[in-house]
Amino acid sequence: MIVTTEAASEKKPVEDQSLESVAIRFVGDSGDGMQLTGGQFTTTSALFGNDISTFPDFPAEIRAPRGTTYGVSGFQVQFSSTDIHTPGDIVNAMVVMNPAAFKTNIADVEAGGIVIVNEDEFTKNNFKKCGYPEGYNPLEDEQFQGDYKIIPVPMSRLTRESLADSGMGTKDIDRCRNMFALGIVYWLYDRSIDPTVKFLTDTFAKVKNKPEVAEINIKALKSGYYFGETAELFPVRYRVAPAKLKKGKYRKISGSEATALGFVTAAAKAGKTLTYSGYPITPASELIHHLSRLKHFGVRTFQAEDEIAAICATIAASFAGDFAITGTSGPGIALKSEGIGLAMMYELPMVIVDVQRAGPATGMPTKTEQADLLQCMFGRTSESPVIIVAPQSPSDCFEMAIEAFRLSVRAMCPCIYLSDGYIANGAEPWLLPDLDAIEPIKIEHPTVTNNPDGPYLPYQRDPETLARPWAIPGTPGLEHRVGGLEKQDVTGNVSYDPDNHENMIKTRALKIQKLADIIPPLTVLGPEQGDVLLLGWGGTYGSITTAGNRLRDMGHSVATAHLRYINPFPKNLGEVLSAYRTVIIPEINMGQLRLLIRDRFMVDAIGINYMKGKGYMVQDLVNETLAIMNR
Amino acid sequence: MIVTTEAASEKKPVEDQSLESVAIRFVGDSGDGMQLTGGQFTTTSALFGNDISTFPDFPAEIRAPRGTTYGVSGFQVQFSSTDIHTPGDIVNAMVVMNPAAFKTNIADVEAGGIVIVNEDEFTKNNFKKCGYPEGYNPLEDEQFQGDYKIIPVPMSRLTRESLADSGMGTKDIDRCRNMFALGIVYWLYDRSIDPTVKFLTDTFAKVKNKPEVAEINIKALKSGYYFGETAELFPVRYRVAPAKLKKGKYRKISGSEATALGFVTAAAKAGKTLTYSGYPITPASELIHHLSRLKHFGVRTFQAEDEIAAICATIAASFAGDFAITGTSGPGIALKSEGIGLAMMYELPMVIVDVQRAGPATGMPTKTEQADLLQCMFGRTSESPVIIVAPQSPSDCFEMAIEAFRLSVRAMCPCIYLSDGYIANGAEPWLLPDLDAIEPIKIEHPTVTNNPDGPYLPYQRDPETLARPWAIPGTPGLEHRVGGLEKQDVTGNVSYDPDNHENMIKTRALKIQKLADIIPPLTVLGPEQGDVLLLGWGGTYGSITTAGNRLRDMGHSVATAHLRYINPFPKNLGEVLSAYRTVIIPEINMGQLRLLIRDRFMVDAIGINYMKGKGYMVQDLVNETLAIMNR
Amino acid sequence: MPDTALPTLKAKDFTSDQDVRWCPGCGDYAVLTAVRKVLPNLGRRKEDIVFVSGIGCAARFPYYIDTYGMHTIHGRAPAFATGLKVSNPDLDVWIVTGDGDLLSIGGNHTMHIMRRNVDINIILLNNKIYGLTKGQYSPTSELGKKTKSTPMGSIDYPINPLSLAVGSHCTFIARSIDIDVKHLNVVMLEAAKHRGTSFLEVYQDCNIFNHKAWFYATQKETKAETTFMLEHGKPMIFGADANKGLRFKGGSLEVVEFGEGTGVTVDDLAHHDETDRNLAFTLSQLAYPDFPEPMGVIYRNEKLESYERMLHNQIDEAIEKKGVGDLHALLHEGDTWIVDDEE
Amino acid sequence: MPDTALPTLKAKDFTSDQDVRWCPGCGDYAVLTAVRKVLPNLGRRKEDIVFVSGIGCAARFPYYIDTYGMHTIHGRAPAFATGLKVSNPDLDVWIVTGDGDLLSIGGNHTMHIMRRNVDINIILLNNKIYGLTKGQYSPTSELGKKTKSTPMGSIDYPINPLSLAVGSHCTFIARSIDIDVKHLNVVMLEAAKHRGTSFLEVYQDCNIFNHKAWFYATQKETKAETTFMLEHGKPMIFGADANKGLRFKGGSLEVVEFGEGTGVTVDDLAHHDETDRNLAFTLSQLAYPDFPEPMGVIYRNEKLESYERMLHNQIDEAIEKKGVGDLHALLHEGDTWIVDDEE
Ligand SMILES: Cc1ncc(C[n+]2csc(CCOP(=O)(O)OP(=O)(O)O)c2C)c(N)n1
Ligand SMILES: Cc1ncc(C[n+]2csc(CCOP(=O)(O)OP(=O)(O)O)c2C)c(N)n1
Ligand code: SF4
Ligand code: SF4
Ligand SMILES: [Mg+2]
Ligand SMILES: [Mg+2]
Repeated sequence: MIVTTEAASEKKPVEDQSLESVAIRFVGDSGDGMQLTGGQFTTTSALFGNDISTFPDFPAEIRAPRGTTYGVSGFQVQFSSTDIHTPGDIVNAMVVMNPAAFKTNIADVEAGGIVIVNEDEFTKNNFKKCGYPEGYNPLEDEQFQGDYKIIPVPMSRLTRESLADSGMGTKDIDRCRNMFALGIVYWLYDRSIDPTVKFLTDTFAKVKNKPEVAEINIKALKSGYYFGETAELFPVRYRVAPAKLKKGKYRKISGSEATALGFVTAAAKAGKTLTYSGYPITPASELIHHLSRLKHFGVRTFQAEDEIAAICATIAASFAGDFAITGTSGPGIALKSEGIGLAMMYELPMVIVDVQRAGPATGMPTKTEQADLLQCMFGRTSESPVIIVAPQSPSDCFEMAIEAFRLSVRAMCPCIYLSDGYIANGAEPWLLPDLDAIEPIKIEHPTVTNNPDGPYLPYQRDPETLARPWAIPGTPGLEHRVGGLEKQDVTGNVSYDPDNHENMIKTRALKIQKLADIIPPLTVLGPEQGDVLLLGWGGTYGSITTAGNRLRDMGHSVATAHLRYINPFPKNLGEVLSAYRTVIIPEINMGQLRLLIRDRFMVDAIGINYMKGKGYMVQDLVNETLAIMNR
Repeated sequence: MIVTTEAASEKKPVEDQSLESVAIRFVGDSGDGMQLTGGQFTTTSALFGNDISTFPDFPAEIRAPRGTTYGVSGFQVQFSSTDIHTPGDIVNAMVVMNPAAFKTNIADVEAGGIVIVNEDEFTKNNFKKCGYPEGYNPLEDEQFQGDYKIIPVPMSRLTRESLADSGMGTKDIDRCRNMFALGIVYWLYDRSIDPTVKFLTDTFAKVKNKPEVAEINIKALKSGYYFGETAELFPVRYRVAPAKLKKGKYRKISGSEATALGFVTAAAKAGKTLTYSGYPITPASELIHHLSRLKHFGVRTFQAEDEIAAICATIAASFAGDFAITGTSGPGIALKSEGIGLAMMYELPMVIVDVQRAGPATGMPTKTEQADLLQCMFGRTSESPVIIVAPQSPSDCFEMAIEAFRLSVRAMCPCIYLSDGYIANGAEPWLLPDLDAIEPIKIEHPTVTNNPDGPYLPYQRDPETLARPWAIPGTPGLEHRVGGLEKQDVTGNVSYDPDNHENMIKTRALKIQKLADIIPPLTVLGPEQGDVLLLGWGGTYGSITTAGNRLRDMGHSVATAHLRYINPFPKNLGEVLSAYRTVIIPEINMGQLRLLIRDRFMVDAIGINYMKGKGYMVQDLVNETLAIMNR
Repeated sequence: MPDTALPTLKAKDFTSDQDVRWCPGCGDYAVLTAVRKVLPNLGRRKEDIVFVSGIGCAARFPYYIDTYGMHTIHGRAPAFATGLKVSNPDLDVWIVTGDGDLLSIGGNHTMHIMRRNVDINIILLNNKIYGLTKGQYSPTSELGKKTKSTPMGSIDYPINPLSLAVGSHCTFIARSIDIDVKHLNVVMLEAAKHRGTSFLEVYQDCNIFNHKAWFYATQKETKAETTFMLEHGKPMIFGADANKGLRFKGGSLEVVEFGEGTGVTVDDLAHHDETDRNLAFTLSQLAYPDFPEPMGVIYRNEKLESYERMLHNQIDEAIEKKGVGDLHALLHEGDTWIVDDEE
Repeated sequence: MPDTALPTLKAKDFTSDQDVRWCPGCGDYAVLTAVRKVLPNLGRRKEDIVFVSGIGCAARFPYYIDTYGMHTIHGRAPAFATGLKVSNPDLDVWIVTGDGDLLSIGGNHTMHIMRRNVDINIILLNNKIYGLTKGQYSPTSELGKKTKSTPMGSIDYPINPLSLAVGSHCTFIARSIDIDVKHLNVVMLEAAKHRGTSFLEVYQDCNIFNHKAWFYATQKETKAETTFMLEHGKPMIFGADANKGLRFKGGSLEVVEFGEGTGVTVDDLAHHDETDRNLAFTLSQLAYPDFPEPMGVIYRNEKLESYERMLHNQIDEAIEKKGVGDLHALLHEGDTWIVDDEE
């Protein structure tokens, strides 16, 4: 069905319809401001009280030539009146700014879904740029007309017209088209435009000191909104009621932001200073961007010459007594391997953030994946275990960032914080924590020697945790040397003694296993025993949880559980696994957690493994699980 | 018992005694030339027809201050009239050049074993240097006198006396003490001194043009031999008959040499040129030392600025059409991870040698270990499988080096050649292969395009092997670009297509699995089914095989098998595993092969895991196996 | 040495079938055009040319040139280029990549390829920013640069790429500007002809994240005052009226006016000597706003043999001395013994 | 600024309990002695000093000094040192390591720490060989060096560490010799006092694998002809009879005889100016056998703020502007909304 402006002007009465949730996607050229548009829609919906979940999808190119398919940028948000965990499998409504975006995204829209199109960009020239055959106009394709509610709007023209007397140049005016589109969507879903008006005023008028830019954007936004109202393109208007979230104060937060806040909080809870060393890499760079703005929290950021320098500086900062962090993505982890191995030998605390992206090699840098788990477990010479934690959602990043430091400090061992592009870039509502309720992190730097009769003993361990003391430069009497050669336990001297070597190898592993005593047990959603356990980790939390709900709704005995602690595993993991006839492990890799589980627990776990540079569709997970159950 | 020269001069008649095999160890200061001495004894024994197996044990220090325990250098050789696989668990005879060497090595000598000591070095000053308490002389310790046949010989004095009129300086003369000691041992085991005389002449007189040095060394050697004969220190003289080895021509070979020869042979068999790029690191440097001497074989060696440059140059050399190799040890593999991942994406053939050493981090660089297996399997971002082979003994290096290239070229995928310090430095007799019997390695560089109507298709695969074609610069019409971004199958263009990504991930893994079709099945020594399978890989071959023999001799149903192909595994591995009630995997790591086996075959394999920087004692393996069997 | 057997190639013969994906207005386009124009003039066959890059916007370069190409990993292009030449010295190898790639993560390989004098050409597209990762400062960014990772301004003193190249004993060093197409072509041709490592820094505009970084040197109104053209043996003159020049003062250079009424003549000015490494260093240090910045060939040393030639010479020499290696003899070398049936 | 509250320390206070494990006769011993002697003169507390090294014989250094110490990984000492200073600018940080470590695998970090002007001291123990891995050539080995990995001689033109340091804009550059204990002490003290990166190259003899590499510069008979001592503001004179000197010729230096009968006076000679970077480059290029090699302080620039100070200044400034960060406010920043009971 193609809804034309003409058709709309027949003035059918506009109905209201309530929906539980809606997934909407904004797509256009990289220069079209789709990320900002989607972000605004998300904030507004969050402020309205919906539960939200987002998925931005950038191209690898910064700003590829306009109109090409590889220059398409997208932003999807699901907003809901119930608890949701994913940005939605299928798009209910899509805003399309040009043919390239149409071409690359249309297949994801549900049958009968709304597609609002900037028809002014659907020109011959643009069809050619994105590779449509000559003479073909997708808007005229009957197949599409049958499948979707396509609503062409001459957005470019209308925006220009509405801003004609602003006195601004065409280039600036054309940049407001996204706000015009957003206005339409706000009207369609009955949202207030106020938060965006405030945002535009704050950003352009206050921070960038360009009030005229704020003005035309606001005007375009309003024009779009009024256009929606007056043009009556839509026979219905949709309402999505606020969600019944847990009581409290909320904000929208992305994984990157939550991680930064978590680290700052961890440092505050320990009375420590943060030092972040990193080298830019997508999608981890956001972390240094956030932290470098927190200098008034004493946070030091060091943009190193490469990833190797960054891990080395991090180790040194830890030796000097800071809460030290380095962050990167897969290729950077590879470069840091040697350094991480040394950090483990030094037995110093620090956090190494890996925001996974689709590999291997350079791979698809702007896409997500979960395939660095085994690299993080084993990617170092010899036996070099480190702690590994993995946040499961954007807001969970806050807690796991704190946990990373808590564990690292307790065991005096580096901790890898294994996030991914999906979590880091995604956003959801975050129930603001009560800072006072967060346990302090206890740090004790020794100030007097543990060996009055001789040199200080840097490897004399705490009998409970097996951690060595963290004596820092500046402390008189505790001068000592650390090094990567095998060291004698207790004294820390270089040692080639065979038995000591074996003992040290075992001790370094045991320290980590002992952390299982203080990490929370794995919790299960659904039946405590039964047919199937869907076990996951990391960014697939949303889809697995939703799939579990759906399967239980269908009457199946399916539980879900999500591992946020990977090395060590929660103590009760073996027990949990043994309570189900079948264990299924969905991962965006070829079966990496599955390998660890099979080895450790001799459980014949089955994998659901997708590697498409993006998260699971809930429905695919449901179908695959059913297929396994019916084998 | 302490045998003094006086005692000997009582002229008891010298008996002859036949032994099946003897393990002898030469120990002294790094400056004492023990490696050369041991090497000479080995060559002589090999030429005599014994089976041999050696284990050199260097200190990490180049030449630590004389007389310190950390400056002790050792060389152990077992020579035998039967087929042997290890340098021996227990030392039957030891030559000791100073107190530090005595202190660090005496415990390894069998009860009643012969200990020939250079008593001139057993001075107060030297006792202090190696940390013996004041006033203590180990040669006077009754405990030791009871445990061993200690034979003090004033080697320094006798050497000086015998060379007094050589006209050479004391420093040069003192350097001949090791030859004096060797002479004694030659007499004791009834070996000819001729091979060593020839060696000394060749090395010093011919190559280094110092005939006077050759002369004094030869004289010292003879003096030692005659001293053995005339002083009659020993009531018996031992004979070890030649071994019944397979018919053919033999030479003694170390793992490093065999690897170099294997690579040169592989290149010759393929009509290719070798390019080796590496950065020095113990114990891998030997490889560049050997290969850089083979320039007349067209071999190019490039000492790069670091390991990263070396892997990158190797990839480029492969792109340019060479048989390209890089070699390193664990820390270097860590640095090469990113490059290996790229090589895998490029789908180019090359061999990456990892001569494992004891880690983690810098660890104990001169000691051996098998703990890089998982690093080699998984130490790269995302899913980046590569081929892995592992030689099992010094002479096996030759064949596996050829196999590495054969597989790499067939699948167009990098191959890691996983050796270790024990294999690389160890030596054994090598039955010289019939060069004509070695299968040629077929290489086809395309010369005409596979797509006459458009650009060349660098990723159009061979349907059988899934390998892509290896088109090289210089070939007109096949110009193409390789890169680390995900590529479209067939065209090789950059692609962000989700399905293509998954397909490429799977194809790259499948290519490797398909090699299982052409690799030999795993062979088993011992019963084809039964109680226990001892499964190993790499440098533990000798001890596991010997332990298996011993256990079967004791009447147990124990088989052994050794994996030389690790990715992919031999096709029949699952079948072999299932034929035994218990699978035991001894490894010099914490259970790395075991993890792969448990995951893949759901076999509850049990590990015997030592991490002492050295190989297994056969007897320990036997005992541990029995303990597991009796559980 | 144009080879008459060579087909006559045109810029479009070096144009691959891939769409160019840089941002509109990016300075990389101009350099791409220049390279495509220079390549046909080298007397080389297409199939003997390899373009190598690391990672970054600039590093996409190889995809757009229809020769052999390697888009490698971040910072390592020089190591790949070295491998290519070790393996096949007859290839014509080009590195085209960005300031972050070549000088931040890749600085060591850059320094080593230069000091080894591997016979390749490096084109540095210096936009003083990290383009591909969306706008962090780079090692050539000026002190105080405000970027996403340095909201209060960067605190790293920038690298001077030319000084570093001189310090690394690079044997050909030059500089040009993206939009000065003619100069770029000329200098690039000189770089290409050099036997040994050539290094060409190109001031390149990143239209998105560092627009106008080079405006002082590229704008008609200012460039005569802020830059000057080097010519071997010629005096160093600049200024809109060509009345200013550089004169030696000890080992350094100073700005002077010359000509009528100044008491300074052209002959008093420093004359460029491409073969003088000390002068090259001094020139590399001249920086806006205190000095005009030199453009063109700063240093050239044609006397040193390239790394790969020496490597292959050793192989030839070894073969000459020992004969072509005999594999059977090699295997049977040293002490051998025979085990025969009876035993 | 000697702090009167400081205990008076002696060389032996800086001697750790570890046995020194270098080969007998190794040049590293002399440098160790010098360092132990210099440290008590810096007015620093033992516990505020950190020695950092990479891997190699030289890199064992930290074990032998009784301060805090880090024996790290091959080539990365400068990155560790930077991390220490970022974290705690009050530490006195020393890097002591070898030519392979600092210039082969570690060249990039070396260059970056120098250009950032991190306030640390680098002592390069240059023995022109890889000691610990048993004698392969290093990046400072002379062309044609025969070693285990280069049986026909090396084919890499060596790096000139001083030129590279100048090209990297290091702010203090000096050179000395292991066995010239007095000179070594003096120069080391100057290096230690410098605020910013100081780089001291020490000619060090590897007794085992490259013995006598520096004989020309260390032997009584030759050293007056092959080396000369730099002094700020003083003419450059050398020779057993102190009758030779260096004179400017364009931007370069030439050897001349001076004094009676030569027509050249002391005043004609080039005078050393530590603050002239161009001169520093020219000096760094002087090499045996064509020139005597300069010893002492080649370059010194005390005007630039160090990296870590600027970093901490920004933090102070941020706090001044925004007040000490309030965590609660940070968390509650931006748009928030409240979900209350009823819903
Ligand atoms: C190992 C690694 N680290 C970091 C990155 C991320 N990265 C890609 S390009 C780049 C820098 C780009 O800057 P530059 O080299 O100046 O090129 P430009 O984009 O400005 O042309 C970085 C940091 C990467 N791809 N790989
Ligand atoms: C990653 C890595 N690569 C290689 C090595 C081996 N290695 C140790 S020290 C060294 C070079 C030593 O030379 P130099 O730095 O000159 O120090 P020296 O021993 O001469 O004092 C090398 C290559 C290593 N330890 N780690
Ligand atoms: S981001 Fe800058 S450098 Fe990169 S393509 Fe765009 S304009 Fe060019
Ligand atoms: S090998 Fe050379 S540098 Fe190393 S300790 Fe021995 S003499 Fe010194
Ligand atoms: Mg750049
Ligand atoms: Mg050295």
